[in-house]
Amino acid sequence: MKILDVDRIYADNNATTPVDPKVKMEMLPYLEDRFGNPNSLHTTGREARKAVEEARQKVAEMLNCKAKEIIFTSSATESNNHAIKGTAFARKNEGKHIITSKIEHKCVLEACGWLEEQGFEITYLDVDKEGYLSVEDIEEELREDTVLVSIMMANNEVGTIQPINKLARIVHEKSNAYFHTDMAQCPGKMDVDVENLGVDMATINAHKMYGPKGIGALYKGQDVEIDPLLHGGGQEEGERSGTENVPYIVGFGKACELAQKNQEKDRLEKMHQKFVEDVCARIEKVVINGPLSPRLPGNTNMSFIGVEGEALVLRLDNHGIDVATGSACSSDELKASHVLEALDKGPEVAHSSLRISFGRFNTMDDVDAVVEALEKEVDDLRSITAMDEKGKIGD
Amino acid sequence: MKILDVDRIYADNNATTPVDPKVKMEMLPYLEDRFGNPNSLHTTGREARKAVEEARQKVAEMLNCKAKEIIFTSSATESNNHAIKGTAFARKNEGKHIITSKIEHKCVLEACGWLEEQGFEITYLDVDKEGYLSVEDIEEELREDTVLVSIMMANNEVGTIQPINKLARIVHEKSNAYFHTDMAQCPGKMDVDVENLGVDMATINAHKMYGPKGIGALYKGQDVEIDPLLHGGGQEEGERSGTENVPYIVGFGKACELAQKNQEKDRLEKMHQKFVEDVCARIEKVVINGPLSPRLPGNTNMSFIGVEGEALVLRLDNHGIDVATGSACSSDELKASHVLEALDKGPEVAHSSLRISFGRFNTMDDVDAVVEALEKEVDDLRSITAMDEKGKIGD
Amino acid sequence: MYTEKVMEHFKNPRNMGEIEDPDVTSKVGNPACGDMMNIYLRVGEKNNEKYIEDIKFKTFGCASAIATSSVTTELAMGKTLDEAEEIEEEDIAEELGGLPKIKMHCSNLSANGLHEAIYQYKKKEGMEISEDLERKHKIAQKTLEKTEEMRQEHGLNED
Amino acid sequence: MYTEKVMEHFKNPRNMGEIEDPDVTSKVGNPACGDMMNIYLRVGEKNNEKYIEDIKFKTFGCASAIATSSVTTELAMGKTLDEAEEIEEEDIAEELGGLPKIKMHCSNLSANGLHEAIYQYKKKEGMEISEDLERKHKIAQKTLEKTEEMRQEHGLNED
Ligand SMILES: Cc1ncc(COP(=O)(O)O)c(C=O)c1O
Ligand SMILES: Cc1ncc(COP(=O)(O)O)c(C=O)c1O
Repeated sequence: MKILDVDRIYADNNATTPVDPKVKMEMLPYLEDRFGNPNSLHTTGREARKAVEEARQKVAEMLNCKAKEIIFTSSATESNNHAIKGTAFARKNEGKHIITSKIEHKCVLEACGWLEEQGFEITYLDVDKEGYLSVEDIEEELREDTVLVSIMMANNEVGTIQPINKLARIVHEKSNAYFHTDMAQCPGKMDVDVENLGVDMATINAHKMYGPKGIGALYKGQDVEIDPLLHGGGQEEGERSGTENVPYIVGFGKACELAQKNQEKDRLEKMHQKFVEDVCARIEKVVINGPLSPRLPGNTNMSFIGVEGEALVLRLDNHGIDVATGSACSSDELKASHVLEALDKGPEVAHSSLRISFGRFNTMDDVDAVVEALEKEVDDLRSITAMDEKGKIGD
Repeated sequence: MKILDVDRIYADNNATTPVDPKVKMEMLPYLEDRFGNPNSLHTTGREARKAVEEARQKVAEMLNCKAKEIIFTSSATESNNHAIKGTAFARKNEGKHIITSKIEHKCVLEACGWLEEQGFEITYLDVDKEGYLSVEDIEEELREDTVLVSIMMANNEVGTIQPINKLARIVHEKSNAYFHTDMAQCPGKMDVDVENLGVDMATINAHKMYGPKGIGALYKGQDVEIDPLLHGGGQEEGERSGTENVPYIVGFGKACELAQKNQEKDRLEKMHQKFVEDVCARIEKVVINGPLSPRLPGNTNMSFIGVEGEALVLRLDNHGIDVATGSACSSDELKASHVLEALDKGPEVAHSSLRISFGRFNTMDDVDAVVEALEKEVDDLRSITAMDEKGKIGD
Repeated sequence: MYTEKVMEHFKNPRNMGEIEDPDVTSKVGNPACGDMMNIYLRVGEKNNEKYIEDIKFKTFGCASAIATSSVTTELAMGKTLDEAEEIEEEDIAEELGGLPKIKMHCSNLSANGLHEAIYQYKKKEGMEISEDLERKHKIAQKTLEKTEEMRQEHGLNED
Repeated sequence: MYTEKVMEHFKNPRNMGEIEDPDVTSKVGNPACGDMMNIYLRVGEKNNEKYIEDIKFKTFGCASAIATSSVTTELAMGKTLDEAEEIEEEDIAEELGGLPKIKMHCSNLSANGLHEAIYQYKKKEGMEISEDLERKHKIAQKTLEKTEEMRQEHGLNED
């Protein structure tokens, strides 16, 4: 992390990433004298337009699509809502059935939940204990009136990677449904070539790839027609209205350029491997959540039986280490994460889970430091836990 | 404009404003080491959360409401879509009728248009030649099943100010409808105290008030219940999901603080007055669009008969002056602006209109320079126009 | 959004203004679309053929309308009437290095104006009028009718 | 989100661990909610009244659960059983300077654990049990039953 002026170890890159200083530098002029509205006719506006279109080109290059197939949005949440609700409303006369999975990000699940209230029908596919869904299940659930299948590429909690290319092909062979994939976690770590993947729509955002928080994009193939989510002045070819966030769009473009150059898969996978090996060598009763490999590069999710996730996060915080709990203990309901629940490993595992996600600015030294701190705190919390190694209470 | 490093005269502040350097300075740390996700438990995340909540407090202070009544969005477009569609879907069992006006921003009109496709019924109120709507019209159109009235506070093209307080009172007296107002153009120039105004919801955004482009807010009274537009992880108390745009939220907070301190009404009104006087003294056949006074401080909209708006914008551009045309000549349809059309002054006036909007960084010297350049270019374009002073063609 | 050539013609339009005592004047366009144009022609004769000795324009319109008017007169200048009749929308746009899609109607308008002037001249002189030119004349008339309607609906000087 | 006092108790929990040979042990909570707690009591007698001579806890739970466990034992230590019976959720939250709303159930759980331990002791010793304590015992039992259900549904060691 020495590239940034912080003395903490940040190992929560799946939640958000630092902004790469190169990205920040690119953005700054647009927060200063290049402040124009790209929709203005005058020079100040035309400069901004140029910057937006150049950035669009860079995003398109990363995804291997046409520039006009990129719609800038405010987040992956918006991109997912747009793809899902936009399809639902545009195709409601063809059918009202949508297929997704139980381990999608909340923004997919909640958008679908809202559509259910509006009279749409959603199938939520099960996954196995490692988070994989079954190709046969999708085939079985496809119907005449299925208008959309939305399946994420790599899960943000447990790192499971779905065979998107294969799924998209089957969906297209057997139905008229659009295929959308949420690949917010993937750029810079996996193949995000939408032509290779064969998808109709794909979601990404900047703040998982060393860009700023508050800008996302939806890839939408040129023949795909969906309703806008934000109606208005007609920006983004009428697909998404609202004055363009020029500085962030420029930053997003730069982030895509950097992600293309620095494929970090190998480095991140090595960190993950060392981390898992060291933890398992030094700490007992550890359960790995999600597949061992391949998985989302840099992502690790493990349960330290008997140690509640939030407690462990806060203990590590005292060591200056930032990681995440897999359990949504701080959300409104006191439930374990819906993803870990879908993996069906029991609440003891779910509530003991910790997500460690390394990124561009982590080093092998960080891995060592996290293992060190983990060993100490897991030991300590286990000495006061009311749960034995079998997940039973007390004594 | 010398506070910014540009040698142009920017007089298009109703399209977007420069970012105040003080706002930028406040944002920078959050693009650097304070990059945390406010939803994270760890220190890096908690720092970000604190920044977001402090900014929310500042926005609330400007609007004189509770912090929890502020929902951060990505733009005024999103705030308006959220208020309108959110009300429509939340109250669809109570009624499906919405009232708005013909001179609202496109994002209000297009959101309403989409709702019409979904089976809602919209009344678009007429305005008079100065852009005022009639209180009696609203009263007449209110129905049992009216669930929302959305009327903008100050028009962004012709500057007309509606008596929001009075309208809201009548709507509340005579119906159960929510009252929403788009006041994107108003902070720092007009009273935006939502308690005084008596509205249920209000839209603002940062980039019309010297903050960044890509962040907005919706004030929503605590008893007002509407559906979310962006479903997901439950941020903003579940009202608007998506990882918070921390840097921009911080900047928006600062911009609100500055707007409260620097009420610029008087200064901007003086500029407008001098500008209109000088133009009318030096150039013939000028039509003022919108009321003379009071109007949105800093906004001027005038038609130079016989001179098409876009041509004049581009000629002024050569003088290093940024202004806007009132006509939407660059939009997909080759129509005059819907606002000028609603004022019903004829296409010749509509297509000849120019919007000049002064702001925080303009000086009286800028006013002089714009008048000077205008005189020259209006003369020149009139010498080749095919329209005579009566708006007739040729000879 | 505009090519350099468009901006150049917009800044320094060629052949602008009126011809005193022209042989013929055409009027096309309508204010609802925001574009109106007059074309003034002086016709000469060379080798037994009528040709455009002088051409000028006046335009109310956007940058693109002014630039297309300018380049249209440039293209037409010196051509025989029959040659000038064949100058089409695409030729004008091409000459300018292209136009934004929504501005293509501007080059159409100036082609219209030119054809209408030629039509008026041929009619006045009792020359033969091709079917194609007749069709073009009808289009030009249509744009004008709309103008009259508009004027009646609103009336400019009310305000 | 947490007060300093919560964080302090979380970092340095008081009275944690087990009492060797306790007079009584209570178990409350269920893993579905992510919180489980054991309370260990040693009961003494002073001025003819039973009082809490020693109290320890073990907790599986979030920072808030650990902090409330810690402060509950601190509040109970040295009190007579009847006094300790009256320690309620609100007292615990107050002692910690407040808890986030969604974490209030954690202080409820540790009050539960304390009351259940007192119930068990009183029952074992044949002491009189108030209606209120009986009610609290029922609640504590409920949380445990859920745990058993959960375990049967899943089974931890499959994976
Ligand atoms: C897979 C996935 N989809 C969607 C999102 C939502 O991103 P945002 O909160 O930026 O809208 C995230 C990040 O939280 C994610 O990991
Ligand atoms: C009155 C009004 N409402 C809404 C908007 C939309 O703002 P944005 O494009 O930032 O969403 C604008 C600005 O264009 C406006 O002036």
